[in-house]
Amino acid sequence: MTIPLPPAQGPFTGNDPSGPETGAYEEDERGLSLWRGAWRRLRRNPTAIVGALIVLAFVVVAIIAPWLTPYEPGSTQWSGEVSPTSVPGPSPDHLLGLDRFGSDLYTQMLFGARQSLVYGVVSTALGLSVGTLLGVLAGGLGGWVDTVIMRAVDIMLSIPSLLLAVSIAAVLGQNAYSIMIAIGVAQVPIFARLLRGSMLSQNKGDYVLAATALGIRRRRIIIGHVLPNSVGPTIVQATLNLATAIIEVAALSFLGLGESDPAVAEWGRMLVAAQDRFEAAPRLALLPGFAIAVTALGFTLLGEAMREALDPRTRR
Amino acid sequence: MTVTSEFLDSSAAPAGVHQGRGNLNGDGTLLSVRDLAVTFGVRGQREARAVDEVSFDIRPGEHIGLVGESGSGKSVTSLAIMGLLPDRGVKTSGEVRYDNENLLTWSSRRMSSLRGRDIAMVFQDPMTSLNPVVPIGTQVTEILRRHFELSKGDALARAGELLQKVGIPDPKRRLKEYPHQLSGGMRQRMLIAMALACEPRLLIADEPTTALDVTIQAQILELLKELVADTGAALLMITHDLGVVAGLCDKVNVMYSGRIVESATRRVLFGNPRHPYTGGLLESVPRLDSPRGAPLTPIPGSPTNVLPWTHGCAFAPRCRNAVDDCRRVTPALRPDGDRELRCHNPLSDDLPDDQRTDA
Amino acid sequence: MATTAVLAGAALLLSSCAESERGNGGEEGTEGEAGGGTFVFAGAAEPELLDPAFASDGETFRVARQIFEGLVGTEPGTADPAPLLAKEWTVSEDGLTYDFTLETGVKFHDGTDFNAEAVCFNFDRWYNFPEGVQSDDFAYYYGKLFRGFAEGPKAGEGIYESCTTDGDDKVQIQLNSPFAGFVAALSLPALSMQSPTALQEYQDDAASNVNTTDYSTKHPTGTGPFKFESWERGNQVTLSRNDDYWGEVAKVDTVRVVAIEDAKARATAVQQGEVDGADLIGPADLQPLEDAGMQIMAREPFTVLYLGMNQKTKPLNDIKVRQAIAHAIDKEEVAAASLPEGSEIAINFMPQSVTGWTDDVTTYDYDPEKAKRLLQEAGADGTTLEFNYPTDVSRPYMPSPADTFNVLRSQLEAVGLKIKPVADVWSPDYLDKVTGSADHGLHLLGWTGDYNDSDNFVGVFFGTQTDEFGFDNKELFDKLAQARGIPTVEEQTPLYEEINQDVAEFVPAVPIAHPAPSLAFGPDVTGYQTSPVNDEVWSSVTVGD
Amino acid sequence: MLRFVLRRLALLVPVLVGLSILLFAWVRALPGDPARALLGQRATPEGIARVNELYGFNEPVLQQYLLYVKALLNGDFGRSIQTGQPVLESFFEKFPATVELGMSALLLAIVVGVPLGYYAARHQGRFIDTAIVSGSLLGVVTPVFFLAILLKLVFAQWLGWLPTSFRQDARIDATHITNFYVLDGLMTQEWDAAWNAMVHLALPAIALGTIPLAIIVRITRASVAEVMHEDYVRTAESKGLSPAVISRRHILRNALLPVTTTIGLQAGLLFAGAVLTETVFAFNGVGQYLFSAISQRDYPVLQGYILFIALIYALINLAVDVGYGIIDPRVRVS
Repeated sequence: MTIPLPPAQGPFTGNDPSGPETGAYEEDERGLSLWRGAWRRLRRNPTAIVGALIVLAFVVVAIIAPWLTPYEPGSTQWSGEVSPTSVPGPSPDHLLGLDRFGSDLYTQMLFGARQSLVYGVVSTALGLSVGTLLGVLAGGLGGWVDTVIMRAVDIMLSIPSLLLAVSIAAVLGQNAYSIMIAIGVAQVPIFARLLRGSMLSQNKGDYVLAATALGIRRRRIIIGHVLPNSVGPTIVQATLNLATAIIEVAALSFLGLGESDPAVAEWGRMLVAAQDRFEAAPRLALLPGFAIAVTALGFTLLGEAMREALDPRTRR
Repeated sequence: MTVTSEFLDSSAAPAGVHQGRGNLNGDGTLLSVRDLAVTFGVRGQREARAVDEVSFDIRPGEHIGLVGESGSGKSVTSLAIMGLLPDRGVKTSGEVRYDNENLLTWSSRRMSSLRGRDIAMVFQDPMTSLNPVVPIGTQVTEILRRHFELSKGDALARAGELLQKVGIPDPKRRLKEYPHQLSGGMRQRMLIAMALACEPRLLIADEPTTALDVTIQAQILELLKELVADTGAALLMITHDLGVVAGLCDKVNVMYSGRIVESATRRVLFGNPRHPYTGGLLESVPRLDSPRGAPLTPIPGSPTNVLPWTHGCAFAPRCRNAVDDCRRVTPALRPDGDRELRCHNPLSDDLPDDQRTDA
Repeated sequence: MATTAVLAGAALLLSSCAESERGNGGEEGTEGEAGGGTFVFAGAAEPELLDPAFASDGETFRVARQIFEGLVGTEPGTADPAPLLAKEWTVSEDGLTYDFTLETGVKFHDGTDFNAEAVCFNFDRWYNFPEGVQSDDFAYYYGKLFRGFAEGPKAGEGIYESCTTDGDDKVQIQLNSPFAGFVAALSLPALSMQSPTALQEYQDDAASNVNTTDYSTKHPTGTGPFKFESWERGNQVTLSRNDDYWGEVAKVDTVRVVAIEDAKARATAVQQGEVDGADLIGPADLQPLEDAGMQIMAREPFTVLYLGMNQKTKPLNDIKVRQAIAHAIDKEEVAAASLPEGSEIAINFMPQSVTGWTDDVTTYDYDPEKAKRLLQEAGADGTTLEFNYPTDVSRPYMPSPADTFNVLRSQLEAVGLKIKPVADVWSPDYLDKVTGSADHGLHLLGWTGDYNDSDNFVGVFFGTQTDEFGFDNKELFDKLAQARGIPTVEEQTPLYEEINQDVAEFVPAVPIAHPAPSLAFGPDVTGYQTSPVNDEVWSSVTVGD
Repeated sequence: MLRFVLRRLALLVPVLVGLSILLFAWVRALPGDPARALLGQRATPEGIARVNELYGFNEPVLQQYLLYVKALLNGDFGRSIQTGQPVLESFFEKFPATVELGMSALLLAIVVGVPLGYYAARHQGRFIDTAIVSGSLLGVVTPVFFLAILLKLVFAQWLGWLPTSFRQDARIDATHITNFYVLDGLMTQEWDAAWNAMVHLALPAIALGTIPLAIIVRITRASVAEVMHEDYVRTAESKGLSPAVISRRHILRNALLPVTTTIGLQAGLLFAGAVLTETVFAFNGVGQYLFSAISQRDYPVLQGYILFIALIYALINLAVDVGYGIIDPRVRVS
């Protein structure tokens, strides 16, 4: 004695005590595309706004750095004013004072943003493109290609990423490129796994089945259907990875890899250099340290908000 | 063979199983719900009233049905009675009178000692209602040990008996197992065993069979009926399935969009539904006595398509009988002969005799 | 100069310590009277091994100096040789025969006697080192000073001839060519006396890696005031007092040497009382430490820091460019910005106390205008120069290279040169690149004298054609070789003065300063005796009340 | 269970083989002659000849690889360029320090992180929840080395409460048996030594533990928030169980499953973090040694240590999976 099978979303399913609260709300979102919905949710999320503002400020500063300061980065022209026990503090000429090498700290901070952005973006782009390619090949072709790629990914994942980056940088020598490549390569497994996973889950999806049934060729299905559906999670991951990349750049600099100029405007390097001027001028360490943390925070907030927006299930 | 007698006779039975249990309300009811209203307020969004103006009584040993589609507020009503609604974002008003006190005013500490012992509940989905990482034995004994001072061993022995009562074979072995090792029907038996472990005075069963295979459903209902009868507990059966109610309940309350729209004894309601919604529900149920080939008539529209009660009758958008008043004037629940009814334009009560049901 | 005040202060402190020792020490410190306790000292790195014969680094020597003694020591506070295990010595007219009279009654830590035979055992051991350890990485000092071994590629080139004993306390060393610095060189820990018995039992000079033999890690055995106790790799070396020491017994019971790489961390460790003393304190930390009540000492500079120029690269092969660079540098500013107080400005490539130092050399005063003019004349203004400097290292002559580099860079850029910084880790990259390849331009390097010998400075730098400087100046090379061969210091002096003048004229590098390495000690440490050549034995040190 | 473990161990083999190939190729990719790279500055002609023979650098590549693997299987991981010490020996010497530090950090992260995450989940949306969530976010984004420097500056240098460096005060005469200093102190009943070692652990453990702590807070919070709304929790509530039993038995036991997995993943993070933390605090462990190996270009050490760390990392994750199976009965059976 039962009521006949109800229509989809019909009256007699579920037992949702919160039914009434969502009813009216979901109504008006129906019909919006995933992206527009995500965008709407993103705009309403204060976390996303804070994150986006930080990221925006960071990017803008990085781009227009040269117009914000009359000085050149890495120029140690005031080195005569710096002594081992004293570093001149803020003054009208030097808003944040000098650093221990006699560069303008304000200028160094601005260009540090630029450096972080370039390192972060280039390395993430590298990891993203190679990782995506491998992931798509593995997930799309399957078989031995999949096995080989995924084993390689496993091997890379078996080394903590910082150590992986360090090993790669050791081979490439001491320069800016080696850091970017090292961090980029260390990100490859993350993207490869992500893409492969999302491809495999979608391979089983209804629309792929439908497309296959319609006789659409596999390559077209992948390019036309599966890939676009992986864009969301990939963008989210890339945003989150930018945060990690920025921290790892600083970490590699901290370990003495990367550019060889001690006065280079790079936050991690500035932090290292500031260590033995702690008592004299704590700001030399605090400013770049907080800059790294805040920038990473911005990307993390934005990334997580994007993840929430794209996947409504994760919303609180 | 009754569980009650065994409990009381058993030498291991704790002294005063029923000690501290309340009396009946002054009016002789076990539980009396008056003007219960539940409002959900999610931050930044307008409040939603899930339950409003709900009143009904349960007398000792009585079987009451609460019927409605999902979202009608019947489950919220039961959770409100149990004090299981979240603290935040929920406003509850009205009265749930038990032992001459209003349960809604009880502290959560006091409620928790009442739950499971005086009022117990069986939930809809046995697959998710059992803790997957805790052995079944523990899940049964924990309620016994919470409410009675029992040693671990005694509690386990009692749990074994309970499992036997609900028809689970080889209880000793089962007690050591985990929920995923049981079938859905078995799990629901488990949940019933737990709910009846302390011989509650009222059992609330919230769609206890919905998630089960059709073949199992009847068995579980039968078991429930039998055990409730044995322990003498009152039963509040919450369901969307009029078939379930028909076989079980003395009195039926039909809810729509958070309010009771019709309330009557089973016989009266099934024999002559007067609210169009009740009528619609009955027409959409296949009946053995209906002519062969007679089509089932579903209620048009979906339950989300409602008119706020403050503007008129919530069912109006889907109602065949709707008149102008239905969209303008809020109907009140009024006594109407042998029933209570909330309708401006009820169905006529002159159904032919052959369509009346004796369940 | 403010530096003198510091030095005077240190000296004062030291002399007062020395006095108090005499006051309560008496002839021989008995155990009861000795201060006792543990003296914890932080160096910048771990010792590489415990057999000093195979070492060339200061950290190994620091530990070795407590365990081992040579025939010759140094006069306290100077670089001049003084009797140690040898009471006295004579040298023949031709500078080839040395007669040593040894202290008697001296025993090695393993209980065996130190005597003439032991001395010859050590000399013969060095001379007979197998080929595998003859490289600069192991028997560096013996190889440099004695110039050859019994076998291998340098067979027959050595100046060591023989060692003969005359009773237990007389030894005669025969050289085959004169070596004026011979006696001074014997104060080097690399040439200290080790127990023949222990060496025979635990050391294997032919091992594939002498760093990890039993002797090199667990059984160093000498005659010094402290005995080896244990070495926890990466952690600490523990020594205990040698109560049977032939001289004045040490005051403290135990000595621990720990390694703290980072200069800042060393300073903090002293300030927090985690260690009693630390070497190579960075210039930036001196003032804060002093303010916190710590004692600061500066070694009398026996160092030189210079800006090297590789003449294999253009335009550094042009003397006008080198002169311009010399004029562009404000040495006072460099010292103020990156060197400890107590450092002295350099005009020679050797400190003032070394034979041959003269103020009668061409000096290049700070004159940026002249520098610009010279560059224009050479057509080199605006040229880009590579500037190599090391990272993550502090050397006695270069406590913070990055800071030094930065001041120099801005000074050079101020006269119109463009600088391309090339930083490498000190070891192996930087050293390989600067001293072992032609792939460098300007570079920072320096030297800490091992003992008082002119050749140990200028001879090391400019004695032969090197990758470091990339020039071929036969006249200079010959003069240095000639000076080296003169048997007595007195005769050497005029020649070395002449050499210093020549070098200044030729500008293969710009001497910048003689940095004074700084040490810091907790307030309750007394009796630490600094030495320009790091010959610091801790037997007079006390800790606490 | 045993089969599960064996299967997982079998899966480890290709990873290790691949890793050995990678590390083998790595030394050959380094600038310059491989034998020189392995011997460093001390490379003597004899040394180079010996290494060439040992690793067959003059042989065909396949032969070289087999020789390399053979050496590995014989426990020969090469010698440090810097100290000449066998890599294996130094690793086991330093490993206890890192384990001690890592365990302390992890312990801290769990002991503080789980209750915080739980508390936040139970107070979702309130100020305290927002505070905990924001704090954990900050914890995630603050670079380890920056935090380490900050902690050292504030607590060691300015306030002087805690030591700045080392594992134990050099002044203390401590007996070291296992090289787990705290354990050694307890075993030998040298209480001051044990206490001293713990005091020295405090700052590094906080620095190293902060990121895992923040991650554990976030995962616990998310997980508890999810489990809290599970039907079985409602069942438990309907049984009138006390809040303590509900939290412990019904919420946490389920909610901590994903946390367990996270803890395994933290191991890799901890190793990387240890390199930075140990360096800042001059904590004589694997991390500090790796750091100096990195800056000194001590390739045999890097090569050996990376292999070891990967192996240990894999074993930790295996252990976590096995542990997961023990906690979660659903996995246990299948």
